[in-house]
Amino acid sequence: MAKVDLSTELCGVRLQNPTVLASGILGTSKGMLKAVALTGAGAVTIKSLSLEPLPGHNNPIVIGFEAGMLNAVGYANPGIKEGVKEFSNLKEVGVPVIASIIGRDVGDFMKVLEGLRGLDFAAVEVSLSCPHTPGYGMLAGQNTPEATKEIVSVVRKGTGLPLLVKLSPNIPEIGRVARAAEEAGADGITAVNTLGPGMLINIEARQPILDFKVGGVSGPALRPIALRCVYDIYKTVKIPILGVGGISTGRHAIEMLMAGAYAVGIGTAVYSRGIEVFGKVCQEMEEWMEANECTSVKELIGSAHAP
Amino acid sequence: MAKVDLSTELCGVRLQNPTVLASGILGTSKGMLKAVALTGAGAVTIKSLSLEPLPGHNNPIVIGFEAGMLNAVGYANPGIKEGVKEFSNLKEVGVPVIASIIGRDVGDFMKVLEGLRGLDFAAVEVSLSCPHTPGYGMLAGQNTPEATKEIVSVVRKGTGLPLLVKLSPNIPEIGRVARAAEEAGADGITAVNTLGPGMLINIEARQPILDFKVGGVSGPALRPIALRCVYDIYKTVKIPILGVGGISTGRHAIEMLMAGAYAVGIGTAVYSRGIEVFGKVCQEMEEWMEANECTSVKELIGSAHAP
Amino acid sequence: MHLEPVMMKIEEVILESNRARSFIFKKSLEYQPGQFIMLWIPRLDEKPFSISYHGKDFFGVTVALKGRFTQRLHGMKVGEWVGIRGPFGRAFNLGACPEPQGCRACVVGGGVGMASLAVLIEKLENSVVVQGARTTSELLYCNRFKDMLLCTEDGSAGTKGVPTDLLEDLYRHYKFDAIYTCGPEAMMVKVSEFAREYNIYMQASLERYIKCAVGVCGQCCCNGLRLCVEGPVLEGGTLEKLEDFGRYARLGNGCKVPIGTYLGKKT
Amino acid sequence: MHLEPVMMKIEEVILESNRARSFIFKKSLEYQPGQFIMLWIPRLDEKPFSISYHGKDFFGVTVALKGRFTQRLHGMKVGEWVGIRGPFGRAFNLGACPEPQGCRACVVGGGVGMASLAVLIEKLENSVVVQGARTTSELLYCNRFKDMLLCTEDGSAGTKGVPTDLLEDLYRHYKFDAIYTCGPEAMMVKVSEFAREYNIYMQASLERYIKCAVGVCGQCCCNGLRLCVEGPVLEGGTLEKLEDFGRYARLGNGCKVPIGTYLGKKT
Ligand SMILES: Cc1cc2nc3c(=O)[nH]c(=O)nc-3n(C[C@H](O)[C@H](O)[C@H](O)COP(=O)(O)OP(=O)(O)OC[C@H]3O[C@@H](n4cnc5c(N)ncnc54)[C@H](O)[C@@H]3O)c2cc1C
Ligand SMILES: Cc1cc2nc3c(=O)[nH]c(=O)nc-3n(C[C@H](O)[C@H](O)[C@H](O)COP(=O)(O)OP(=O)(O)OC[C@H]3O[C@@H](n4cnc5c(N)ncnc54)[C@H](O)[C@@H]3O)c2cc1C
Ligand SMILES: Cc1cc2nc3c(=O)[nH]c(=O)nc-3n(C[C@H](O)[C@H](O)[C@H](O)COP(=O)(O)O)c2cc1C
Ligand SMILES: Cc1cc2nc3c(=O)[nH]c(=O)nc-3n(C[C@H](O)[C@H](O)[C@H](O)COP(=O)(O)O)c2cc1C
Ligand code: FES
Ligand code: FES
Repeated sequence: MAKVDLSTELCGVRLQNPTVLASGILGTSKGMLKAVALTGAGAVTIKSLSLEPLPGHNNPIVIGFEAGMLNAVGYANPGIKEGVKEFSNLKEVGVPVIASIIGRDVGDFMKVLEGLRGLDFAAVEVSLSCPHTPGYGMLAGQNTPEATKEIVSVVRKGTGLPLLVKLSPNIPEIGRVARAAEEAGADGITAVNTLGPGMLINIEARQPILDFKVGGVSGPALRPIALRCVYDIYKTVKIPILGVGGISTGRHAIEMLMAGAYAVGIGTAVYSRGIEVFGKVCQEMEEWMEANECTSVKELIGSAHAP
Repeated sequence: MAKVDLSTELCGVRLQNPTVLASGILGTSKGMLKAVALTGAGAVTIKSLSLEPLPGHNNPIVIGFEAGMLNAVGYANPGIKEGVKEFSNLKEVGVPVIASIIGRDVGDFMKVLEGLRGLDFAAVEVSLSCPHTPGYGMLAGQNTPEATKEIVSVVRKGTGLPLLVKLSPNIPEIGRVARAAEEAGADGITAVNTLGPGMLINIEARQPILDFKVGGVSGPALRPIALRCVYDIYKTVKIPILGVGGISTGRHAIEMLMAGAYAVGIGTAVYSRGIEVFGKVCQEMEEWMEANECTSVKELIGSAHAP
Repeated sequence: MHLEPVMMKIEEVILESNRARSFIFKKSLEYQPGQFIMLWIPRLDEKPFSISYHGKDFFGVTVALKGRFTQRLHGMKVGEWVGIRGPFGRAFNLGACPEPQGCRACVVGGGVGMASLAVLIEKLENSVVVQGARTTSELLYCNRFKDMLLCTEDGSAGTKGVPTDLLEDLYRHYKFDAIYTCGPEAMMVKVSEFAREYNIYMQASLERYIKCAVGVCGQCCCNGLRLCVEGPVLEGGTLEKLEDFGRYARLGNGCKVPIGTYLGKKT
Repeated sequence: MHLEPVMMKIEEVILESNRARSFIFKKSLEYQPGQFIMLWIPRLDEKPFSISYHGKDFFGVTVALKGRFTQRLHGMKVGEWVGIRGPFGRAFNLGACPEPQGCRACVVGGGVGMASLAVLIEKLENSVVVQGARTTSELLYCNRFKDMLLCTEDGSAGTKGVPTDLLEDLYRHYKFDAIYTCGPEAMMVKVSEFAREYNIYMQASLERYIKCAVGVCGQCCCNGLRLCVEGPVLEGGTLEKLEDFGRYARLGNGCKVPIGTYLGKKT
């Protein structure tokens, strides 16, 4: 497999391969980050941290269905104070670690960034796009071009690390939101967060299954939407894109790169293919690239944008 | 199966059972409508008609993927003049036939409605929500609350038939759009049209597969989103809802009724389960209702809205 | 079956006639004679074609020059790539006639309709084949099917006239149990009338405008039937009741027009 | 396995002790001893419980009174419905000890930890069982496992003290090849130390806060392990290296706290 080079770069961060653990999947502890890195991920993202601890929603918070998964975790997290303890000495993880952060307002974001100072994160990901947590993301209107510009332009000053802004797929004109982030100083775009929200009902109980009733859609159902979002964003902005949504195979990852992503996030596939999904996807990419005389990831990025 | 009564009513139109052929699937000719009615549909909707003939997009216009289907038919249709010939003597179809119509502006809609006069349609469905046809629906901004109100209030005057307004799932605040339609005089809401748009790329060709590049997502991927939309709309408006999106089994249909639908549209499942899907879904509904001591559809409608 | 187009390399191009070329792909494909595939040229269009060559590890299509798409295809060379989706549709019913073993069948092809019949002919142990064309230069597979009977409208090869003129004599001579046909719809109408008169089992492969090929868009419908699912091969009994047969077809925008207009019309 | 909650009717309620009740469901369920299910009370919450009764066409859970959820559950009567998702997680390894057949195992249970061991005990041909509880009224399954050894902290039944006090004597007497344990983590730590010292194969079923139960949310993680997937049953060898074992656990919001705090804390 030596002939193929899977390494890539995302906002100046060098990755051994393009697979990245998406935020909120297993990223609750350094121990889990290590475990995921060992299975072959090129980088890992922590579960989003807020200023104060958040209990999250009651169970069920996750429910699988025939086309993917619904989740309403509700940003359960121990808050920045605990987070700082948890994520010390990140060098141990062995791959770049991205800090995902959330806030109700710029004040929150700035305080969280302050907390992160001195830790070994490789980049910061500002999530403005959760569809199921009151006071945050979509439910706080943070996913409009205007709000995005306002938040990012301030947050930008709060960190010297590469700054990724994570967008929602629920905005048809996502390109405009991406441009707003770029103009406000973002170094990259993470596209996308979960879709919807959606709902599933247990007909015997005559109740929505998720305790919060609705949750964000991820997995296969999200894949074509995420691809279109990345394709549109690639046309609108110059900064690199971390493509996330429904990726579970090497073919999916290559498709996302061709749409314009520099690296690919993987979340729900941890459920469908196990925690080893990162290594599997990398091997499948290598096999396809060899069979198709493609030697580097660079050749793939954006290659579906016909001249 | 005698004990169970599957009949329902939608804006004053009586249906033998709640399954309705969704617009754009097979509804191109009276012959196909008959064929679908024979397989057990409670009502059928014609492929949307516009004022002038539309060629639609080049092939591929439809592509299946692991979680559903992408389509960019582009409203190919022979226009109202041909349509009038095609859809004469609709009594032959044997079940109520709903006329789906589209337009670039209210003028279009009014002329199309004029053309329909004297034909035996049971209701009119105004589609303001196609995500992949320039000049129509989403791509003409018809899916905002404001545009919806403006169009519906005029169109309302153009027909004496029950008027359904078909909405897009791409608007998180879909409840507001539904209310706008209700206030403008709509008799019912059809929720939802396809999602997205989305994209799929053939990585060997390095090209989007659909010739139009993007298309609307339907089938399983859409199901939880459609359920949430219907659930929200049911909370916001009093007029009945035709719930459409990802339904392929009796359980799915019952789930949609519990979310608040009075009847359920079926489209993509014609592909996954065959044209006989309508009869199959009805039988599965009957079996469940018998097993759960539920004797009428009325008992199911909106029953997931806990007091 | 491929639900998404699979890119395949053109391994060989065969000049079949002055209007038709075959394109061979070295891939195995599950296929029954009578089915069709969708051939995709990215950023141009995707169109239906029958499979005219089929073996364990290869298959091919024979394409007649019509308009924009077939012109581009005819311009393609060995080594270039196209997408293949399918195969789709209902195949010819081989076990149809009374005693399948000794069953003798008659195959009637007209023009490029021969393409849909070629693999069928190879599968039938025992058949008599008639091909009709306008003139010699448009005849197909003459070397492939040595004892095929020919007729040309200008008499430049074989009998002067159309294949249906021969049916009566052929039947008296061969007493075949089944007729399979594909070609100009007018010809297929004649064949079906003949089969009905002599009460012979008959199947014809029809042509209508195909888009989705998976039975959802309704474009290909012929009265209540979807040509891409319930067809393209239909039985004589079905054709009898099919009002559109020999009369109407739909253009790409769904307009129902006389079959002649349809075939002529550039879309 | 049920990935979505399946509503099931409570067919029987058994009062096991003054703090614990069992709820029986007449449904068959694929299950291995040590696995757990998620029990859903719509519009309240969904929590993990071990299966403590299991037969061809029924299963049951034994629930100790803790807080909001278990209180509501204890209030439920025969005929009421709850949702069941699962079973999930890694089971006890029965074929683990040297000679499976004649293998003698020791099962050490504390408090409601007995619930996770009950079906295991029924499956082991040949085992010695010790249960510990604070006092007689909290002992479980005394009639179900007649020759189970008992100890209570207040001496009101069986030996006065905790099960681990007996291990040494038991081992001298029975020379068992494996130890399975579930109960207060402090007790399981002692058991694992004992097993290590005497080099006996050992497995313990741990408790951590479970949410998704399918290995995505990361809530249940214990250092690098997901208790809901790689656990809840872990081997002695794994436990040795598990820094959190006996020390730390995470609350529902992910805060890492001393195990004592975790067990006490209402969430
Ligand atoms: C089931 C089936 C099998 C076929 N098999 C063969 C074959 O083996 N060899 C062959 O040469 N041709 C075959 N055809 C016809 C072939 O699809 C058309 O000739 C081709 O699409 C012409 O495209 P064009 O752009 O070159 O011509 P255009 O200028 O686009 O059209 C010329 C004529 O071709 C027909 N046509 C155009 N588009 C379509 C379409 N999407 N579906 C059906 N007909 C269309 C119409 O009659 C039209 O009038 C088959 C058609 C069907 C339905
Ligand atoms: C794999 C596993 C198997 C279990 N099997 C059983 C059993 O067979 N019988 C039984 O009585 N109990 C069992 N438990 C513990 C049971 O889940 C808790 O006692 C129950 O959730 C308490 O909920 P509550 O609202 O009544 O109490 P709360 O007031 O919410 O909490 C009381 C204590 O219960 C624990 N707890 C609360 N929520 C959870 C949760 N979601 N996941 C794990 N622990 C939690 C915490 O230690 C908490 O301090 C098991 C736990 C796990 C992880
Ligand atoms: C259980 C779960 C929890 C998630 N939590 C977060 C989160 O805390 N922050 C965030 O930005 N995205 C979160 N996401 C979204 C994922 O990071 C990802 O954007 C989305 O799931 C699409 O990728 P996938 O289809 O590969 O899962 C979560 C997703 C899931 C399924
Ligand atoms: C091939 C195809 C064509 C469609 N054409 C139309 C249309 O012309 N007008 C319309 O209002 N909706 C159209 N739709 C949307 C469907 O009516 C339906 O709202 C959507 O597909 C969701 O339902 P489903 O998941 O059951 O397919 C089309 C959908 C498909 C798949
Ligand atoms: S081509 Fe779409 S239904 Fe046949
Ligand atoms: S409970 Fe979610 S990962 Fe274990």
